[in-house]
Amino acid sequence: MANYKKFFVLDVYRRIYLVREFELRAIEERRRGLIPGFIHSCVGEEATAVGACLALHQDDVITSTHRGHGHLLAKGGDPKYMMAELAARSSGYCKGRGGSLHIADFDLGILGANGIVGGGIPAAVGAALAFSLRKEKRVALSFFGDGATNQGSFHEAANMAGLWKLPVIFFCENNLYGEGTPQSKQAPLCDLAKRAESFCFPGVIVDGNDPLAVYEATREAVERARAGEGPTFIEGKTYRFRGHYEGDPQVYRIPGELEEWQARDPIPTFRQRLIEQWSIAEDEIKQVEDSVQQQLNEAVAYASSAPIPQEEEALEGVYADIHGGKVF
Amino acid sequence: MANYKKFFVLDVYRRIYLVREFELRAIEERRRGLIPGFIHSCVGEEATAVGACLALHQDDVITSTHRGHGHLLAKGGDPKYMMAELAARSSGYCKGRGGSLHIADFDLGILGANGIVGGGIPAAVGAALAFSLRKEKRVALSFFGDGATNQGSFHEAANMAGLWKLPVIFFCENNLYGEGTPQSKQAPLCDLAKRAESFCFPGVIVDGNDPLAVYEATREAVERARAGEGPTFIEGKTYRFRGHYEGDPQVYRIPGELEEWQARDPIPTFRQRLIEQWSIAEDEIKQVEDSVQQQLNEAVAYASSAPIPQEEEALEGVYADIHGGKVF
Amino acid sequence: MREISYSEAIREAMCEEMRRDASVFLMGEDVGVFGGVWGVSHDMLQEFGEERVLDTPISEIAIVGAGLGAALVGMRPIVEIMFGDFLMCAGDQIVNQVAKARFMSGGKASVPLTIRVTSGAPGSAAAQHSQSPESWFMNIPGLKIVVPATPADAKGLLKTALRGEDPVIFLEHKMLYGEVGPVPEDPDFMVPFGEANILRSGKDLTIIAVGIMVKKALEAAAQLEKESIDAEVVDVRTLVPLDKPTLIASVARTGRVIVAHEAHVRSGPGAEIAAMLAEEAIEYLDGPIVRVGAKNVPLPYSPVLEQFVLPGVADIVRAARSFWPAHT
Amino acid sequence: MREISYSEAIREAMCEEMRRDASVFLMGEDVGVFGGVWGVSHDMLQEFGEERVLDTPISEIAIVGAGLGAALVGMRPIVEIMFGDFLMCAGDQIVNQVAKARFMSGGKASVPLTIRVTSGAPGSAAAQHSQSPESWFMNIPGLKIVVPATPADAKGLLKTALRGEDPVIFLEHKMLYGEVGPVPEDPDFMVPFGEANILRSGKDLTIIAVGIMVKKALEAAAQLEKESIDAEVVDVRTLVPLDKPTLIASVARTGRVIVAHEAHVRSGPGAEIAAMLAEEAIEYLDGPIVRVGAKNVPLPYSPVLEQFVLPGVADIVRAARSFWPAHT
Ligand SMILES: Cc1ncc(C[n+]2csc(CCOP(=O)(O)OP(=O)(O)O)c2C)c(N)n1
Ligand SMILES: Cc1ncc(C[n+]2csc(CCOP(=O)(O)OP(=O)(O)O)c2C)c(N)n1
Ligand SMILES: [Mg+2]
Ligand SMILES: [Mg+2]
Repeated sequence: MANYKKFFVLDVYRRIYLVREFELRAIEERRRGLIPGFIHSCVGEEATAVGACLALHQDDVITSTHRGHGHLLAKGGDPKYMMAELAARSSGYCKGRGGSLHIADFDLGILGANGIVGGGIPAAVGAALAFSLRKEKRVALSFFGDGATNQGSFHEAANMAGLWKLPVIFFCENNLYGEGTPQSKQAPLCDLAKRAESFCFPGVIVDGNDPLAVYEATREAVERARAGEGPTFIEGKTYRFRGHYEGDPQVYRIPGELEEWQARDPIPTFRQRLIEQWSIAEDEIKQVEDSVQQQLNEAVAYASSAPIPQEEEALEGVYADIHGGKVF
Repeated sequence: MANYKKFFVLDVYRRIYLVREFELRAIEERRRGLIPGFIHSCVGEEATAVGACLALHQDDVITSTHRGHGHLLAKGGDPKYMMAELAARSSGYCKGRGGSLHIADFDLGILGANGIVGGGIPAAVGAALAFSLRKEKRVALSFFGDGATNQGSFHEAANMAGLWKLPVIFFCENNLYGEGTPQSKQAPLCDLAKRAESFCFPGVIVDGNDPLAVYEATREAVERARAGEGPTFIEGKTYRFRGHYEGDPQVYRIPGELEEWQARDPIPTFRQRLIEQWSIAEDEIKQVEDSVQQQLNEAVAYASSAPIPQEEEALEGVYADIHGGKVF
Repeated sequence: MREISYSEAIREAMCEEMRRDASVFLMGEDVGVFGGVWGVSHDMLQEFGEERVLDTPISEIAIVGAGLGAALVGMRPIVEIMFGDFLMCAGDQIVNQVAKARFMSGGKASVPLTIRVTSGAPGSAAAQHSQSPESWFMNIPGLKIVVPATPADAKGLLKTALRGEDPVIFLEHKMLYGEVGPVPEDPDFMVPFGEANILRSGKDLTIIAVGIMVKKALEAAAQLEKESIDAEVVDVRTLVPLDKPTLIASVARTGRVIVAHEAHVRSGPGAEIAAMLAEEAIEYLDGPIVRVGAKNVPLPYSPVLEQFVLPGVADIVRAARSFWPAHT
Repeated sequence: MREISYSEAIREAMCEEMRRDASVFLMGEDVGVFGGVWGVSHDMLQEFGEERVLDTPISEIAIVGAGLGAALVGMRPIVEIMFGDFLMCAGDQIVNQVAKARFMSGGKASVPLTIRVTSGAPGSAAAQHSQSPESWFMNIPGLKIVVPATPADAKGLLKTALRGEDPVIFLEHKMLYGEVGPVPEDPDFMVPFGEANILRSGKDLTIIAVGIMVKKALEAAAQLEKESIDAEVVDVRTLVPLDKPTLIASVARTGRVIVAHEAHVRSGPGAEIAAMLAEEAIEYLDGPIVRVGAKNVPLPYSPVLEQFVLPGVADIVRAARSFWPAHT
């Protein structure tokens, strides 16, 4: 692991730091009124998003979840257009129609966040099927939570992928909760990677708070996928530091649990490693952090001044072809 | 195994023979025009139905499938009312409204056959939940095919059952095909019992053509369930001798496969064992067979002369309470 | 009479029935520890314990299907589906299992299952968390569909559902939870299904309103009064059964009708109401049947777009004025 | 013009488009080796191979979801759902994913996905294999819903679906598969969406018919002719988009209207058509808008009951006569 080049690990840090700070900024801007909708932040879970997407190419695709900001940023999403979308502006990723739950960018291979738990998994399998049919060496990766592994959609999609040995990666972010219900009260096992055995592909458990461990596991899975060896299930063990959504009273938390996990906060932990393992100077890190802050300032400024949609825009984009208006 | 009493094994034979002959008679009566609808016969699969239901009490419940005649007969269904239902008569189990796919009898614990693959599995879990909440020592058993294990309903129901350790048995009749598609082209594994591991309960494989082996496996599962130890998945390996439905051209069969399985036909095989293992006289067996034939003659006679529903009966039984006709 | 909120009224109905009848229990995602994401079942876990207030996995198929199975063996389950949008995850269970069990079994199955579900747009929740599934299951015989608009109706209709023998889809509008109004304390207070409620008498125009639009219709009527348009406001209360006589009689008196609901106009509940009137009350009509509902586009995230898509008081007022061209 | 069956017409459209466009492929249960349980895709596996005619597991969620994912990365999948009744197994994918992908992404997602599905009662198939899901998704913006009634329309409308950019639910009535009629051989023959077809001009009455009821409406019109009632028969061809101008113009000419479909009357497609006419064409109406459809009870197994529940030629004739009380 010490093999990683300095510029690489610094870039990894930049990415997880960006995700963290984006979330904090979005939460702040929601409080200030710029952002009208719900936010399900991924604070504490930056390493899974970043580590996994690092192993992908731009023309690989992902499907994401309600807790998707990290995935989207990690896959190359521009904070400007993301913030503008959260602010419901016309120049946001979805022109203000989708919001946090539905950000997509097909050029970046982001097939969409999703408001339905488990809802995006079958589409990832379908994209992988297309790649396989067209003999392209692309892969699809689907992010989902521990809770989503109890949905029928996960099971059906995983079975199809295992059967056809499709180039798809099932990335489960096991953050120990589905909304207010602990994972242990949602399924009779805590190592969800085991579920891959039902579909005859490998299930791998990884420290979801370590971006490099996640990266390595995903890289292996991507290699297998590109080599035609089929899917992999990766379970990243992690933890959500904030509420399920902003405003969640969090009555359900086990006392002490949050503090335990905060001691393993991926951002300061990895920052410390930069210094200790790669001998990166505090200054250099600061520079990266400043540039991220700068980027986020710009994103917020962009979003704040971006145009608000006009009413009639609501009628656009339901269909490609509206048959002379007959479909409304 | 040789421990079984003669009267018991003779009764087992009577049951599997009844299922076989019921099916053949139904097929015949369909050809002759008494039966209007589709028949998905379980010829070749009698031992799973009979062996499993032998391990149940009358107040235990089952959910069944499109291939359900054997399950229903084994759980105590009366051939008369079944034949009358197939003949769409008012005195059939469902007053002619349900037909083969929907036979139910709540007094016998038959919660219903089902036209939806995997559709009945969650209800079995719900019944088991009710038993568990009420602290009753009853169990629920859900029959389904290999194909149904690829449905989301199976996965969600099995997870809930494993999580709550409910007294339910998942009985998979793996007959190697789902309609015209081999099981091997529907899932990447052939031992479906393995799927129980995803839900932390035992998965057991059993010779589905041996009613005693099935009985023993189910009895153990029932004991576990009654003892509060949770679900069991039982996979009975078996084979369907006839088409998916009567009329199926069966283009999909692998040459020689049918013959191989016919050599292990549960009816003559078990009959031979009666003679060899339990020294039962040919005569005694004949007597049993004759009484079954007699019973089926009566069933067909009953069905043939049973009243045909009156048109207006179609409006009954949609709701318990029709609010002065307002719900139609 | 003491006043409580719509949310408290629903909770009260559940609690009273659970105290009264041991077979009633509540199950759903986060209904226990969390108290329901909308807070409706707060503290019910404390009173009734884990055996009667069950937090489930995120498994809508299993939740509804288990409710069905429990109902079939004598329980009276209340299952909560967190958002109406997620009903479709359990579509098969609702449409093919729950709705049809009684009929298919020849009237023998009883399915006293209440599916409580939130509906409507809570504001910038976007396309997968804002739908009004009022009409999605109206085409399916066997279900009853209830749309309470006031705290008293919420309590009284829920009690009717819980004491009835048929499956009910009980739609709770998210933006009504906070509405406060008088609610009888009589533990046997019930509002029968199939009885529309004339909340305001008027002679010029009938506004037939569904759910949250009842409130908006009353506001519209108050505005119209100033323009000397005397509007009658009728709350349908239940869509199935629909109180045709009351609706027809109102239209007979006024000769003009607007049907208002938050669901999309196309094939919303207003389609059925309008079609029924066009069939049975056309002789009374002095003008078109005007539908007011959400535009036929998915619910957008942006507040501007969302307000444009959703129907409001102004839309009703505008529709009403259109009957008297001089006003417009 | 050469005559072929409805079934062959569908097959021809698929084959021609698959030859023309490498991105078109077919996937579904038993569509390959079996050739589709209704035989529609017979021998397509032989011509196009396993990579373009895919037998899937029995996993409706995965089938539709994979179709969506493949479409999002540039394919034009045709997915077959064996019975319309099973659409609800994939309800979430259809309603929340497929229908909304374009809108939620700000118009960027293209979902050229055709969901072919059989509808209607084939005779004694009972409640879970006989439904007409024509209106189930009409309330959902983003989908197009197509109901071909003739072999030529089956081919031409399917081609429009396959060359379009929007998701289409393509409903094939099982009892029309054998219907033979003239079908153009021109490989670019397409029937546009949103254009109703006046199959018979008449001056006394308009019969707006959906799917198989077109045939029955023509039969009814022939009978009515003998009674000097001159009926116009209009085939809607697509329910979404709906050709309002043609329907309104017809009603303007005749002043009387019957809407006929096989779906249940309550909230069937006729509800929307009638409501639209009651809103936009009421001034032309000389009588009630009469709906002819299946009674509001699940489809029964018994032929007697089923015939009673289903709408037929006689029901249309009777409805027509009711406009002229002297006739009845
Ligand atoms: C089908 C469905 N059911 C329920 C919900 C409500 N819901 C939103 S997020 C969530 C919890 C998801 O848990 P998990 O998959 O572990 O993801 P996490 O929130 O922990 O990242 C729930 C229940 C939903 N969006 N979709
Ligand atoms: C949800 C659903 N999809 C498809 C079908 C059509 N269908 C009926 S039986 C069947 C095959 C079922 O296979 P399996 O579960 O192995 O049972 P078997 O017929 O072999 O007993 C299929 C695909 C259905 N009835 N329900
Ligand atoms: Mg989680
Ligand atoms: Mg099978």
